[in-house]
Amino acid sequence: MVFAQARWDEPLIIQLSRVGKIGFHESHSYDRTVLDLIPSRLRRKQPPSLPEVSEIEVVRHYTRLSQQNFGVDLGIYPLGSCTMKYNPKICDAIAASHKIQELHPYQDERTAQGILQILYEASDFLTKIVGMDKITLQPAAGAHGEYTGVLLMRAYHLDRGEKSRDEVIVPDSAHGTNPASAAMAGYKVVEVPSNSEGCVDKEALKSAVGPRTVGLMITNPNTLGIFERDILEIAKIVHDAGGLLYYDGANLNAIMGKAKPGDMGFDIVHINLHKTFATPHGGGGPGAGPVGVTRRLADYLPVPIVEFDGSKYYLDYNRSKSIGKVRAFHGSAAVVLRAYVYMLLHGKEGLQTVSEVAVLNANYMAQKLRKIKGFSLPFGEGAPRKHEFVLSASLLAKETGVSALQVGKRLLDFGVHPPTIYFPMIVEEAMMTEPTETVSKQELDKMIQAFERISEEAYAKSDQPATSPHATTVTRIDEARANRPKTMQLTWRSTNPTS
Amino acid sequence: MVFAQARWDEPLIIQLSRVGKIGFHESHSYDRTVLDLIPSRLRRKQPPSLPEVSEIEVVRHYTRLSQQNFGVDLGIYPLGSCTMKYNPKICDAIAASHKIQELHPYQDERTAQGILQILYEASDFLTKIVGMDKITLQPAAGAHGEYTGVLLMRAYHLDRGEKSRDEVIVPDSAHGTNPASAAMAGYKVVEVPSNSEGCVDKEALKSAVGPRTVGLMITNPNTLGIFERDILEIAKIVHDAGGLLYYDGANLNAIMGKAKPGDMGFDIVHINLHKTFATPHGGGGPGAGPVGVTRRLADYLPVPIVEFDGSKYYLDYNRSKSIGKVRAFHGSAAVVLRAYVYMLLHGKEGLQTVSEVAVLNANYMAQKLRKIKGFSLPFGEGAPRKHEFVLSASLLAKETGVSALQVGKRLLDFGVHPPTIYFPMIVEEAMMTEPTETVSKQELDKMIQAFERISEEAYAKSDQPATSPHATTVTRIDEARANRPKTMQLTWRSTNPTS
Amino acid sequence: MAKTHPYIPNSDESAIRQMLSEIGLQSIAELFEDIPAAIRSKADLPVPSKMTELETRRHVEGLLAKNLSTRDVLSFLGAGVWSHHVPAAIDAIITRGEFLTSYTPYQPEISQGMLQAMFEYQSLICELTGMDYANSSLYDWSTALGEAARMAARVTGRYEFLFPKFIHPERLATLRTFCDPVDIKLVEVTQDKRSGSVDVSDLKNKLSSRTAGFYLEYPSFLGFVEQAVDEIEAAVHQVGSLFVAGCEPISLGALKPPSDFNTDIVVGEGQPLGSHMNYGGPLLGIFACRGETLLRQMPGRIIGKTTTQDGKRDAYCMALQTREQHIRREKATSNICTNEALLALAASMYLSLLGPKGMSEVCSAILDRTRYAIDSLRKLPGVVAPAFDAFHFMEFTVNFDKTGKKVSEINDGLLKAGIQGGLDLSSYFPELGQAALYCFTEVHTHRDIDMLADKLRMILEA
Amino acid sequence: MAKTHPYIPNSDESAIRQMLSEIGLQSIAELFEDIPAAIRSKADLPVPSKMTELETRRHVEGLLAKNLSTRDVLSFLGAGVWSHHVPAAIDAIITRGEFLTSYTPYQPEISQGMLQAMFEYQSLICELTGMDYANSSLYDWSTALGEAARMAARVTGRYEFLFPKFIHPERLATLRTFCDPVDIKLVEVTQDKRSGSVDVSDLKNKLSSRTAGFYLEYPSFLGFVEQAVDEIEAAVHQVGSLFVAGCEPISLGALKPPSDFNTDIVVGEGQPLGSHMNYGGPLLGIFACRGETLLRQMPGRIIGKTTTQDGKRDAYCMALQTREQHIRREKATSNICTNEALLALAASMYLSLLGPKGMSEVCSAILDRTRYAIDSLRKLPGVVAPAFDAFHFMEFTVNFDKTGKKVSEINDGLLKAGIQGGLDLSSYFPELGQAALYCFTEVHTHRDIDMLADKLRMILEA
Ligand SMILES: Cc1ncc(COP(=O)(O)O)c(C=O)c1O
Ligand SMILES: Cc1ncc(COP(=O)(O)O)c(C=O)c1O
Repeated sequence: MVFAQARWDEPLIIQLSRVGKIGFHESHSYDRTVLDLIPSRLRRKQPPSLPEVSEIEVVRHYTRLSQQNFGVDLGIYPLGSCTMKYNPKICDAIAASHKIQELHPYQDERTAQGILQILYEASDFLTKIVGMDKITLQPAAGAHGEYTGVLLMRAYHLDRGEKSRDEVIVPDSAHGTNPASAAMAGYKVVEVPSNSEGCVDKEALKSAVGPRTVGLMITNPNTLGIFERDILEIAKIVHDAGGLLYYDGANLNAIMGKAKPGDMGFDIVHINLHKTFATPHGGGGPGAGPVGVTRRLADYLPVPIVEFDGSKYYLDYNRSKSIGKVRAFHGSAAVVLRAYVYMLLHGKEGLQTVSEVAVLNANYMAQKLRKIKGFSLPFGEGAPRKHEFVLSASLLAKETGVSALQVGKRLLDFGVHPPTIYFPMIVEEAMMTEPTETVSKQELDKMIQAFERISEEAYAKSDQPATSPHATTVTRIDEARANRPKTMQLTWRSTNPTS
Repeated sequence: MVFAQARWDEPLIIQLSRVGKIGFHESHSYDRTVLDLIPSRLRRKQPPSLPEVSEIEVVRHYTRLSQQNFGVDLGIYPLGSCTMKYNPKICDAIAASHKIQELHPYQDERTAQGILQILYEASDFLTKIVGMDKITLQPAAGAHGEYTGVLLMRAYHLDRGEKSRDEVIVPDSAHGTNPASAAMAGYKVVEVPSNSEGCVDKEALKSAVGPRTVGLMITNPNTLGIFERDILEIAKIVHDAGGLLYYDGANLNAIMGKAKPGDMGFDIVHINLHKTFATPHGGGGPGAGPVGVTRRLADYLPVPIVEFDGSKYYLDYNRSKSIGKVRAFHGSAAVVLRAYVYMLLHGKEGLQTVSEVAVLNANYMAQKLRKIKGFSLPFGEGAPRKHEFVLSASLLAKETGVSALQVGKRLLDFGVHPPTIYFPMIVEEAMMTEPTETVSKQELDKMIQAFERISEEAYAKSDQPATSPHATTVTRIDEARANRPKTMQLTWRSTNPTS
Repeated sequence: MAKTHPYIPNSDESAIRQMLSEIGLQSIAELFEDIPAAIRSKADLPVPSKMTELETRRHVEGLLAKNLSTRDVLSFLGAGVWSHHVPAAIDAIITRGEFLTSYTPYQPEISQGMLQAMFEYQSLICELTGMDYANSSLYDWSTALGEAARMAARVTGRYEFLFPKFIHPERLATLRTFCDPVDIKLVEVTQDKRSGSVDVSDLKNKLSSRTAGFYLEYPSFLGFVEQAVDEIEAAVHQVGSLFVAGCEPISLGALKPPSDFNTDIVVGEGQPLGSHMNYGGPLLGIFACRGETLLRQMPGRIIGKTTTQDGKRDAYCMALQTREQHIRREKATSNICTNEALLALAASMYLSLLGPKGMSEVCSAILDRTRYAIDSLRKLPGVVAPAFDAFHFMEFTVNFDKTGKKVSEINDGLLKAGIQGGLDLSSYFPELGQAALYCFTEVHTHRDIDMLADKLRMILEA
Repeated sequence: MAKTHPYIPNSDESAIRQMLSEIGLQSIAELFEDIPAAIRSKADLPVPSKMTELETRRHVEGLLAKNLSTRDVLSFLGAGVWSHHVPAAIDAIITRGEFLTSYTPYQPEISQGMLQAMFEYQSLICELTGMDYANSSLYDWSTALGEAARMAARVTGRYEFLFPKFIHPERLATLRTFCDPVDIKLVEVTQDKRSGSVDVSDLKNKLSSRTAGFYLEYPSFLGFVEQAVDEIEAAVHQVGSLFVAGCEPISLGALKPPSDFNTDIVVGEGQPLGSHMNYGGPLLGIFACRGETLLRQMPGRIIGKTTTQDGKRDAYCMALQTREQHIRREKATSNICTNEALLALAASMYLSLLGPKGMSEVCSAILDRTRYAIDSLRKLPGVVAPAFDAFHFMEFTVNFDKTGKKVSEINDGLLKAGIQGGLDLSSYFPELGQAALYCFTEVHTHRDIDMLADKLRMILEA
């Protein structure tokens, strides 16, 4: 395997600046003395020190930088919990139309019937996929959906006069956004441990719930990729205590058409459209985190909701029990549009195939990787996983000193992206791996071979893993330096940009 | 300077194939037994052995391959005679509209008034820029324009009953397409030498012209980047002999707004839209090579011509003296559209600035490079060049053994594209360099530094130049092997694709 | 065959069989057997059957065709999302697969491209706003404001947050959902009905040792620009609370940067910097602050510059991750994970393409249109434009009370003439009467504005 | 300032001054002084002044809006450029700067991406056509045909080239301009007016030891597919001339490849393989041949597979350059230099995405529509469809003689109903009467065809 990532030694854009260059057209059509109209106490005296560069320089700079970045379009990217799948190009192509790009959120609804119908139908499809009754498309991401969901729980309890509920329960394997979202809503976070099968410990849960319980936030399959079989029981425990059950939809890719959170007893579900429904992750975002709820929570959803009166689609702001707004306007329409296109392209058969093959790929890989020397699959070696699994490199670390981190760095040398490492925290030297359904067997086999090779290197005491990566744009990075107050540089203003 | 081009070790697309994978959607909407309607003697028995791959694999494959390719968007690409300039992204963005992409050449003219107007106005602008009277937009490239131009000369002479004219004169510095185009039209090619200033030798020209002369094909500035000052005299010599003067527009980028071929006495001009007017070169094409002519040749132009009758635009096929057609339909509309956008964006001021800065950049670079040890600027060290210049590495080759080829290969290691080498043939160890106006001084200086460093390496007897390139996707290629009958492989069928 | 799918390479029978057999299974169903039968779905998903790419495109483009975009009608809407020219180079770059299909750069060595781009984004935002630090994006202006209020409370340990009356109503609504659950009390400060200026005495009355911060929109939601910022800032800092500014970033090409007013936290909407309106989303939340103390409390991802471990080369990686949810969990400064990186990249390109001169150019174009529009509209019978006596940037309030017509009627009339009128303010701020918020940017020509004035005249005279 | 330009980094005064001074000049004018005053331009170019990107976009999109594309009207035009679905992945890739802004790979080490892609294109074309070698593109089908005739003459040393009557008229016209100057005589061979079949006895009469080659379109321009290809091929080869086939490439997903008929040279139009119609250009000339002797005479660029000099890695480079103009000059096999590489890349992606099954799928969709359209149109009063009694693929001739209406009138009527009718053949082939060439592909639904039939009925009954 020969891989080398591009290296361009590209300076900062500000370092390409030279006074006098421009990257825009000056217009001849008016007179610039209008700037003098600005009252002097408001007028900017020094123009901002932005780069002065021409268009070609901007295009070259970012084209070069892009080559120094890894994406799904380049290779396997099995970041567990992130569902880094291939997104059909037609989704982006359709979203490039001015018929979506150049729509204003406040334009007359009569001139937005197309997008409103799309939002309405997407709401309908998503609601059905998760088995909920009503949905809001507004949240901008999963975590934002979580916060919205916790606010819905809060509204529900307050509406029932249950003011003393102030504890949100999360499993110890939960994603960091779950406790963070609960805390944002002013709630205390109560952690429940996992049992030996990696699932929620029902006894611990029973003793955790009570009159202070707001609800339980979990994902199913859980972060270990294991389906919580006892979910109905768990739901009952929570519901009996007067709490609500929140479904973190990050793992929805495992169960579409196979099981619905609604049927499992969940009251609230967020869906990460960028994970399951094909918005490319964009280097970190944008995404979208619609939140579906059962009937009893529907009244609390944020405004507006897209409705249809039999002849036209409209935005319904008239919802007196609504929690209000969690962001401006009506949500990320361009993201929802992509998800809508994705759902049409797949259809009921395709969405089910997505989950089936995502699970097949994960289990294929899990079974192959766990047999490689130094690796293991904690919490039930043989038990089926869903769309992801958490490998442990703890034996390897113990026996050879090569940690999960080093395995990850060494994987980079093979032109693949490593799994998520050191999460969930309940697995030592965790490598949380989610191949997704869009990876071919050939790519899976290549990744497996890379693990084999790294294991061999580790046991052969090669210094390759410890000194890796070698093939990337830069070699191992000094992350500590970026965090030490004395060396920290968070903008080019705190550095010497011309150096 | 740290540069490394991406290396993906990417197999052939056929090697990614596995029976059963598909990259398209099957439709449910009809029955496939229609294939049985094909008479058996016409029906394909074995489906073509095309790859069976999914969409993600196609996208990854070509994304990776693209990273193994150098383009103007990545860096300086000063291929002399090719005008590798930056093309504003808005030109491509506008050409992505279905209002051009999904137009059919035979659709009713009433439904194509927009594109016809664009073709008409582009014709008008181009005609004026080169100082001609009438133009055809049809030729698909410069060479195609040349062939069209030679056919126009032929039609002209035949129309006047001058059947004995059968010699086309070209300078020894001419681009290969000039003699090739003349030969395609059945003409003999007569070469005239350059004089010590690198220009057409008038005495030689005088003795070359005569009753057999069809015409003279030249470019001005010539391939050395030198303006043929005596162009009016040259024109007179050719015209007096009854010949026609053909302008190879590959070098038009040097003189826009500064001088017009029409004013120099040319009868026929082709324009490479992809060079001067912003169609990206596309890895080899497409381009377009409109041909402008003076009044006396206008009747011979190929059909159709875009005309305007005062209220509507139309395609005029009714031209009895026309040479007919040089291709199907009306030319590369999408390429002409980009050129039209480019002309509007630049306007008269901008087009002139294009030429001014193209010439400034070339002279700046020429004067710096010629002073580097081992290099020289034949045919007038100090004389101004236009948009390009031809450096000679002959001294370097003699003194150090490092040839123009090796300099070129070594330049690759700096992440820049070398000049055109070994052309024109009248300069030993030629490096024909055309930076274009879209290169910043910083990039010019970097390229100059790279030349300096290579000269130092050569004189220091470093083996770097001889073993270069090192930083590219592959090291030096065995081109002989690709041409030897025993090792030649021109498709994967002649190889073992699974190896 | 029914299952084989173009986006799912292992969806054909033969691949499935082979993979199953290699891991000792008979069927995919076995992999789902751990789902209790009671909750295993029996029926197909109640969504449509799959469509081909061609069918999908035709269907969805058919729906989209029902929309009228700003290329179909002349629109004068702003109010938080604005129509600007997006240079074509931006879309050409942000659609490149390497950027588009990457995620949070957890592995910095293979993600230098996006990391450097985000470091540049942070730097550019700091140059524009004059602040010390910026994060690499929040969801939108409104959530950035919510985070700012919470951060002000965290930093000061105080639980009152003040805002001016004429704030963007949806931002206020969002601020509420960010503040209510943690008991941050929101207090409205009066603005003068004639000039729009913050009523400084009211502000001073409401400022106290309980005040976490005061928020000012600059320019304001209604387009006027507060002149007494210095005075306001002094009063706010006087009581030890934070001064939070909400900025429309284009205006900072010509207006004093918030740093000049000792602003502590700047929030704003980055959409005008090279992103399309997209019916209101995705958007780009700008968040910047000054000083290290505030930095440590900043929500969102931050990219830092460092070197390789061998010290030989510059490199970039995530910094201060201990503020973030994936490390700090319930103690994180925010729950944000997925952010708006791609729009931040677009903003970087926009600011780089325009540079200092271009920002001034676009500001002057906007001021030219603003002035021309004020001159045109105020001539109409019964129309008051702007309704506030102040300097306006890009947007202003038009009052129609004296025309005897409602904004909704007027807008109906305009729409029939192919014009989308300004935002009807009558339900948001009844005290402003029949008023609408009009927006004018560089995308409008004087002829467009003439057309608006003509049609308005026809409607008002009808 | 007037000169400074966003696409020209050194166009500002300070850069110009500095660069001039470094090379000892005072002004740019000096660099143009060698242009004699008599021909130096005195006045500005008589073209408009520059426009901003925004102005340009608005202006040009305004013009383009006057066009009606196949997304605006239902169109049944084919005849050499066809409406097909272009998978979105193709445009996403071919717009990548690395491919889009590169040129002929004169430096193979830094151009492996495009070289490999072109090698794959050649291979894919050979798989599709069954031929041994393909070049990496010519301009279009018509110039490929011109080159083929010339190549046949070069190879055989003969100077007559035969073609069938119902050839595409523009291809014939182009063939003439490629043959006339080098005295290749073009001879027409009769085709049966009822079946379209080549009149083999006429062909045999015209074949002789002077014949360089015979050209057959397969499927023919009029959509019928010649059945007696074996017989024709035998006759052609009998006299030692070359058999040249012109193919529409999509059809080869279901029709016998030309190699099965011992074809010597295949030409065709690659536009349907993933490129848009673009009002007729750019297009993609396919050119393939069999055997080494022909290979050496092939026009155009050819890419070969080789290794690095150290033998360690596969690599690609241009091969057989001695055929090309930049080496062989007037003795080159063609003058072609710039070609259609980007469209060849699109074709490679198309053939890879579709694969054998997809090609069969699109062929069956086309046959389904063709059959449905024949069934629908033949029911209309006075309409004969198809006019030829043969197997048709994708296109067929509809004769309206008995309706008493002209094609031009009918098409006018259709256009009023939002339909672009078939190509009027009456001026190209008067002997076919009032006939039009209709084209049906996978982009049409049965409902589209019903709509056509309905409107036609209304027009014919009016
Ligand atoms: C399990 C889980 N929950 C929640 C989230 C948060 O979602 P988002 O990143 O869309 O805010 C993630 C994202 O990585 C996740 O993996
Ligand atoms: C001087 C000259 N003439 C003619 C041509 C041929 O033009 P094209 O490649 O567009 O066919 C070229 C192209 O490189 C050239 O440089």
